[in-house]
Amino acid sequence: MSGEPRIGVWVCECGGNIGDYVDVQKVVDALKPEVAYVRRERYLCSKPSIENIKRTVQRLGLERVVLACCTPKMHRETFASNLEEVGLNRALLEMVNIREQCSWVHKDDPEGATHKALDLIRGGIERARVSKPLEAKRAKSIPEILIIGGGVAGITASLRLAEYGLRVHLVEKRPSIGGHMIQYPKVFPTLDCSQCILTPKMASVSNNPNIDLITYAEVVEVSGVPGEFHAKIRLKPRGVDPEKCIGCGSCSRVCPVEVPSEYNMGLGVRKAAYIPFPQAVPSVYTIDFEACTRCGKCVEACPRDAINLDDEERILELDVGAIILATGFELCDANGLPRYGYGRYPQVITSLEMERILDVNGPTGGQLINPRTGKEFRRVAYILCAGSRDTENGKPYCSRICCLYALKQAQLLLDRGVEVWIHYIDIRAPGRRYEEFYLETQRKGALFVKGKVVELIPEGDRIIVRGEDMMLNRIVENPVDLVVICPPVIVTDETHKLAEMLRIPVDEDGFILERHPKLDPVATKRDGVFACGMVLGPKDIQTTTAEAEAAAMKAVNFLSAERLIEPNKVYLIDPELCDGCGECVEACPEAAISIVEGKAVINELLCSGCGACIPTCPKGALDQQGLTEEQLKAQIRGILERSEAEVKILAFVEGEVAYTAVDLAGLARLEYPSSIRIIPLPSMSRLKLEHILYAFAHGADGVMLLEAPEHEGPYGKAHVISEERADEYRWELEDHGVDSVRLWYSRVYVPDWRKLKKVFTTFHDMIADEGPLDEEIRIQLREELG
Amino acid sequence: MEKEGKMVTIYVMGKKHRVPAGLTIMKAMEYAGYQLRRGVGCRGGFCGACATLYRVKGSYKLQAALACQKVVEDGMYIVQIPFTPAEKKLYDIEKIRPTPNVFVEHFPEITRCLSCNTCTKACPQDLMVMDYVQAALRGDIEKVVEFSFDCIACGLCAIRCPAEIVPYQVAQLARRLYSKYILGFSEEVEKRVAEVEEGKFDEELEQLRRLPPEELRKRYESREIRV
Amino acid sequence: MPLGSGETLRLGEELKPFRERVKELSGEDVGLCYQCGACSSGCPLTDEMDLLPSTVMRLVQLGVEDVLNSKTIWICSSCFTCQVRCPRGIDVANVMEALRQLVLRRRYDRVSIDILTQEELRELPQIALVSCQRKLTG
Amino acid sequence: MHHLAPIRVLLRVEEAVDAGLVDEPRVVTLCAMCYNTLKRANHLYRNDADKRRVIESIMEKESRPYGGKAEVIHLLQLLKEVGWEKVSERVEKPLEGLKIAPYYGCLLLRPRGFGIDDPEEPRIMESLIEALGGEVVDIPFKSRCCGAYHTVFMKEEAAELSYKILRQASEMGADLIALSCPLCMFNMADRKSLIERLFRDFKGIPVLYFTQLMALAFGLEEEAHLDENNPDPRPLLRERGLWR
Amino acid sequence: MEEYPGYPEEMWDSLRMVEETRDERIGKTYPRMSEEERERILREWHPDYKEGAKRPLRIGPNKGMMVPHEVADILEAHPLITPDMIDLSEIDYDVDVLIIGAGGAGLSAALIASEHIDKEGILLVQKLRLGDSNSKMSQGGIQAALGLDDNPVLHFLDIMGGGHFANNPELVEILVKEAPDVIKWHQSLGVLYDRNPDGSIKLSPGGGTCRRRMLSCKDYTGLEITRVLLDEFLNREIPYLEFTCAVELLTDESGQVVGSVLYDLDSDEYLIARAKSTILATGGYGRLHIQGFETTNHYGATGDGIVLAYHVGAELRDLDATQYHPTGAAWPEQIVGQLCTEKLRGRGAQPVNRLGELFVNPLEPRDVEAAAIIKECYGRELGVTTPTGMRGVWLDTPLIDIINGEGTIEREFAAMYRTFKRFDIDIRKEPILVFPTLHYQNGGVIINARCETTVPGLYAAGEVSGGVHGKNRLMGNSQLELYVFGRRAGRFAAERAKRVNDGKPTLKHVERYERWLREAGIETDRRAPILLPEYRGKKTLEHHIRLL
Repeated sequence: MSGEPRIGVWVCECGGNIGDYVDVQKVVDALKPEVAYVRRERYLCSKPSIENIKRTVQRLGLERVVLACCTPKMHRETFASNLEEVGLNRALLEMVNIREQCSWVHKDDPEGATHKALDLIRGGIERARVSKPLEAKRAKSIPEILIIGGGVAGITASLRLAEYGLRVHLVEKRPSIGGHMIQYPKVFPTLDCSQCILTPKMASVSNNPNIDLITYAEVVEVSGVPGEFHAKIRLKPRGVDPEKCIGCGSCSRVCPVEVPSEYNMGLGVRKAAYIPFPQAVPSVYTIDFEACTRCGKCVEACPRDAINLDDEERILELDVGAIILATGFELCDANGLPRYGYGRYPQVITSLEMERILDVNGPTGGQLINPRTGKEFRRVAYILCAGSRDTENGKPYCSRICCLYALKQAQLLLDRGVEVWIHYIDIRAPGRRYEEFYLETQRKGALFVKGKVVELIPEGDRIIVRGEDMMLNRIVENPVDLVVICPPVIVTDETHKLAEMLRIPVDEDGFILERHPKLDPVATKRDGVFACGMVLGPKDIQTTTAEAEAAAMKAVNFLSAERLIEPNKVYLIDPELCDGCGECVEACPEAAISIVEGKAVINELLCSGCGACIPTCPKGALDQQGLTEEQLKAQIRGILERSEAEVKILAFVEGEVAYTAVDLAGLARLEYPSSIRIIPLPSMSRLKLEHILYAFAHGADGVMLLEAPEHEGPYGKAHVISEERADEYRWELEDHGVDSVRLWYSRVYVPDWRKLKKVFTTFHDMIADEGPLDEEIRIQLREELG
Repeated sequence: MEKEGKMVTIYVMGKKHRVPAGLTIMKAMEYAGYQLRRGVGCRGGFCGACATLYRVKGSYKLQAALACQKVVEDGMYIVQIPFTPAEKKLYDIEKIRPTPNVFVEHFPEITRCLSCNTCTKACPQDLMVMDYVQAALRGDIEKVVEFSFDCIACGLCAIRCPAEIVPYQVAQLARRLYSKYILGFSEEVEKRVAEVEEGKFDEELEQLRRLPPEELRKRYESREIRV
Repeated sequence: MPLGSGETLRLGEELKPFRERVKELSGEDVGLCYQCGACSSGCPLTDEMDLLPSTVMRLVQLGVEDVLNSKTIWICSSCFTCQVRCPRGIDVANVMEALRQLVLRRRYDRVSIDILTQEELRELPQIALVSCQRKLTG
Repeated sequence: MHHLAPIRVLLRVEEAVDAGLVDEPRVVTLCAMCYNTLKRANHLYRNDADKRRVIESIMEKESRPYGGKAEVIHLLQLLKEVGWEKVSERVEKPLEGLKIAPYYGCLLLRPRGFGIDDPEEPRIMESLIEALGGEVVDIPFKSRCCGAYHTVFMKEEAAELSYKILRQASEMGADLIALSCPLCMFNMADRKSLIERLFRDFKGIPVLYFTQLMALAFGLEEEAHLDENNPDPRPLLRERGLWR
Repeated sequence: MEEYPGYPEEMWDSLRMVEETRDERIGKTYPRMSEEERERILREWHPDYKEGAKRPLRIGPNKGMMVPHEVADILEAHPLITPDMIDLSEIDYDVDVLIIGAGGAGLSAALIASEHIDKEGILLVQKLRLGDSNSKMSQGGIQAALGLDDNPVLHFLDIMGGGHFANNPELVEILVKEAPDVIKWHQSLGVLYDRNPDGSIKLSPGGGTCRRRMLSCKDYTGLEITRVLLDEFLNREIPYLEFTCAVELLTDESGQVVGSVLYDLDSDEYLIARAKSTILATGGYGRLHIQGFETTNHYGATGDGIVLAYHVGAELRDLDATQYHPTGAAWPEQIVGQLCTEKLRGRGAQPVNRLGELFVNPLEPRDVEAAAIIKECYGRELGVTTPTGMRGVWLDTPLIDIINGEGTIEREFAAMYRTFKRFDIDIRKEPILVFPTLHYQNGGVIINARCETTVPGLYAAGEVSGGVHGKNRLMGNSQLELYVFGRRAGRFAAERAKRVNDGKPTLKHVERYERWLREAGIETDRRAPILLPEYRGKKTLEHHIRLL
């Protein structure tokens, strides 16, 4: 393009929505000398108007279009696609919000609203003048999926995806899949045999040709980008060739080393050469090299010559398009709850240990004996919330499954004549047929005491459970043979390591954070990475499997479509300018920048367009497509330079959350001073000090930065960085002779829109009190900025 | 004497008076026409009778001082206060001993000490009153004696104490116990008393008494001075 | 209203100031209490109390000022077992202290040290007397 | 108001640093209540600006305001810092065969965040006993309240609390109880006759300060002042060959 | 920063000279005067010897005795009450022993009396607050011959010599012999005497003594002793009345004293106290401001005792001899007259003139020392004049710390240090300006060894009595006298009370006194005892030294 581009401007009256408060004719008249074409429209979004725009663009050969109307959130897409039809690149369209952010909020100040509308449109025009066309790219994903975790969630997701014909890599850290579910004798509320329902699924996994089952292995590294992940998996030395092993058990029989059995929660033993449980999948033995003495007896005993005591770990590398995290849970270490004396008093066990005691294949062969004392128990007390719903000593959340599994275990015990006391705070049974299950447990004779137990006092073989009966308001002391504590459900440390590797955030309790708990469940904050089951929070088996199905379907969806890569990326203006200092690498919340051969290289796929890196470059070598330095400055200048407003406040507003809040304020017709002029930005971290100084140099009396709350905005960490920068900028402003009160920083959340009136009014009043910035300072700033 | 007519305004029990600058509160009150009955004593800072509370202009604080020592300030508001707690815990010094709990035993209210230090601030002798009350609480009799020796029992500490402790009485007990039981009698005193009782000096004294004045004067002048 | 009676308690607005006052004095948000009874469970002195600590907490939560007539607040020895064990992070002992203060600030002494005999004063350690005075007198 | 005395003590600690008497503003306490009072007041002073202002205004006559720098530790913490091996090295007469129940009481461990060790599962006194060659008897009531100041106006109730602790220790086979608080000591030892009167089945069990045990193990028999304990632990110790 | 913030600028030059000469003076002493020299200087410069300052009494048993005008004025005044004002039929208090005055002598008397008779038979009355007295103000010490090289005989000699041999030797003998026992008694009550590190009692030198014989309780000796006695007095629950003055004694038909008319200062009521024995322990007359001198004395020291005694016909002695303490404060204005203890000189502080020169040995007897200072100021004109016209010489206190080590002043002269510090004078670094101040009534009511006055039923002890000190008292002997004779008065008064029957109280002696006044032709509107000194209004500001 050569020379000044031809610009067409349309100003909408929106019926009276804009026209009643903004003197549109006056605006149009003022702009006439400045652009190639300007016109007022009654309803710009109406079909005839759009057609008119298209025709005019063609007729006059307009190279830029500026539309001043409602919020771009409303119709931008419509206008852009229509204009593309007549050959105008969507990047050359500027939208100016003169309804939500102008006419609707300055009803009592038509003159101010008119000035403001004009200023905003001029900003749009100036920005459009320097816009360049941009093209979005499209990418395709690898049609393979990595599923981490072989419990009921991982199994379910694997089977669903395999059914879809996608290649699944299921990685399990233990020798067998099955997870916790395989440890339960029965499941609530149906009292189904857990092993009976899960074992066939496990077998299906091992038989499915689309499923690559990788047990006794850990994911150690994940790199790449959504659609093209690269994972490294460490295969632990198993000592047994799975191809050769027929699961005969000869090795185990001769193995002289016994260690506590994980499957039995340490209550029973297994050999160093072992299979965790008989129906394990794969049905392959494993040598536990940590326990193995390398006596070689197993090698001799193996009929298939499958054992190799010199086996070493291997790394397996995989390329996948998506990842599902299904690593499940564990119970909080009961040793961390010393008040219950777990580990100190043998009469205290955990609920998972009780599951094993209740299993006919468990450590006591199903006999009701406390394996730690060898004594039979006839009177059992459950302590619910033994660390859950406890902000101080345990976990603040409800572990959700304890009530029901305690009721289940109680029923199983009651059926066998054991007296069961359940000390609880609240029985929470809000699932289908759960309340009925509670009723059934009461029918069977369980005794319930409402009141949190925090004191256990051993007395001979028994142990006294001391607590308040909240119904009686009396202290009760309950001597029992066995206390079963129900500790909180937590996410494993391995999961946290994986989350870090996958760069997905966890919440304050360590659970994986969903992209949106209501509207985008099982998706993580990162594209292509999904999660299901307990890693997202405590839940029962049926919810877990439902989530597994959902995660599978989302993964399918993700892999099937071509992905649009937004043209909003940061780029290096000139490689010569970059000296590879790495400041931008540090700042990038997405790790999208790396230094290659002394130069910054920006991965377009990873770059989110938050712009946080741009201010960090000491050479000013970075810029952003669609929001170039030139565009930003042009817009600032356009808004301010010829403004006739008495007080001129430029508000940079984060473009998603905060901008929506500002629009909502308009929708609610909140009144605030017309001095406020808004420029949306991806995040405030995009701003350089230079931009703020530029605003002051060109007429601003105050500058506001409105940002989404730390974790609510679209760009995550970028919204955190910005606050620190704003603080620094405030100090630096003083160095330039601008009082730091002239810079305001707030975080605004969508529901906060009401507070905007106060925020805007307060700042306006402050700046009005301060008076206009000294003209000498402006001149000086202009000189400094060149 | 009046210093070039420099006068200040004071308020005595609410009544305004102009008095020469530089006077002590006591003298200022007399100058203003009061004949003091209560609240006056040695006029030299020893007896503690003239404990006075006052405020000065511009301060919300209640200050304490001895009227015979404190110089008036312009705008000073002066109130004379009732004499200090007359009630005293009684004990028989012969029957009690300096045990660690002796103070708590006789003055159990010291266990209420809040360490607010108001007593110390009130003390015109600048004693560490709160510290000695705390020491008494601990049974550290030596510290009580050390910190309280210069007490003139004016009672300002007791008047100001929010815990209703009478610190100076605690201190008095401490000093008596310390002297009587911890330091004990001095050998030389015992010895000299015995000598007197034996009549060791009687003869010589009688002789002196009978000497004619000139002889006595000679003896006096010729006595060896060894100091 | 006698505490623990069956009489109907009307939960009117007038109850709120008391709850706020306790919060202000203790710095503890009693509203967080979900009545689990953990405080009572670990309390070594419940046998002497007329109301269990959890009941005291409940009454404060509702704003029932009669809780000040309870013996419990004086029985609490500030051993802080409840504080360590409260799943909601409420320092129950602190609340008890605030309740005592509310009573003591009205020129009321729970105990009078004058009733102790000389012999008792002689044998009791200062630490006992001091803490007793701190807790039980205004 | 109640924080003034401890804050003054802590100020003295800073003054000692100013005066070059000590290098670090640290203060070691022996008494559990002192430890607790100082530690909590310190925390409050550092974290509650309002309170701090009030305290500062009341303490205006002090040489300077308290800077909040002092650290409060208990002797047991100091011993831990020194190292249990070092403590062991000093032992001349290991307390072999002596079954000792450590008793912490309240204020060494609570409130949460102020204790010298985990409030629910303390180990520090156990470590000391082991370092001195003794055998630890872990009693569930090791941090239960002894009755504290209720010994003044509710002495029988306080005696009952102490009795329960003593009885548990003795039933669990302890030879003696080690503790660190003078008030606990009073309630458990000096109230012996009252406990005996109230509970006929009561069999006395010696109660010693942990420092007395240290003195004993370090061979400082005189410094142990065991003649002042009630019941007298010496016959038992003599029986175990730990007393002349 | 001012050089000497506590002193006016015109004194700075002189202060500098004192500072400059200080080093040279260390270790030097001005020679002691011979007896002749002493007599000469006393005659020339001591106020007692000043012509025209005294006049002979015109009435009573001591008619013709020379006394200062101020004393004569109160003795030649009308009694405060007339018999018709008082209803003697209502006896408010009927006791065995009535003690008037609660200073050291009164308290001692009460304590000892309570050991001889039932305490309910005792009544102690006190004009002001219980315990407030000159006794409390004594800083320097109390004498007792305790040193190895000392003995009561030497103590006796010193007293006689100091008193110019005018003392009653019988009383002096009792004084020196009972001194050690008084100390023992004090210690048994818990008086904290200063000790040496080895535990022995610390003895300091004093003016006119040949040995170290001064016991002290820092510089709060009187305070410490009095407060212990008071504490003990209260512990024994002996009946007492505060803010109650004796305005007149009562006599019976035979002229014996049988109690006193009391006056309640709070309610302005008269009360009648009948007693078998009455002890006067009312202290001295410093507040009469003899010759216009400032005084170290307590507010209540208005010479009431001698007036009461003279009214009933008791004989007085030595009232011509007034003791001027050589070193009363001459600056700052607020504390002019206040005592600067002799112990300062005992510990090394030198009196020096304006030029920083020594002019007198610091340990001369008090009257000699005082005369020398007066001479230096008004004779040699080498004193320092204050802005209000007072003159004084420097007492170079910083020497104390130099000689005895830093901290001595703060430790041993806490009261002094504190007093001057209040007025920005640091006595550790700066000298203080001193001038003699009226300190002690040397004479008084004549007593015998049993403290009996010449009127039966009336006892006297302490400063109100005369005879022990002759014409001049040595430091530390007034304290001693209080306890020695206070105890005796208590004992003998109690013993007498056991013997005698109640007499019928009358005020006949008042009528007699009025007759004497009439007969002597004395016309006056003065009334005595005066009870409280008159300082109201401008009198507050009077500081005339009617010396020259």
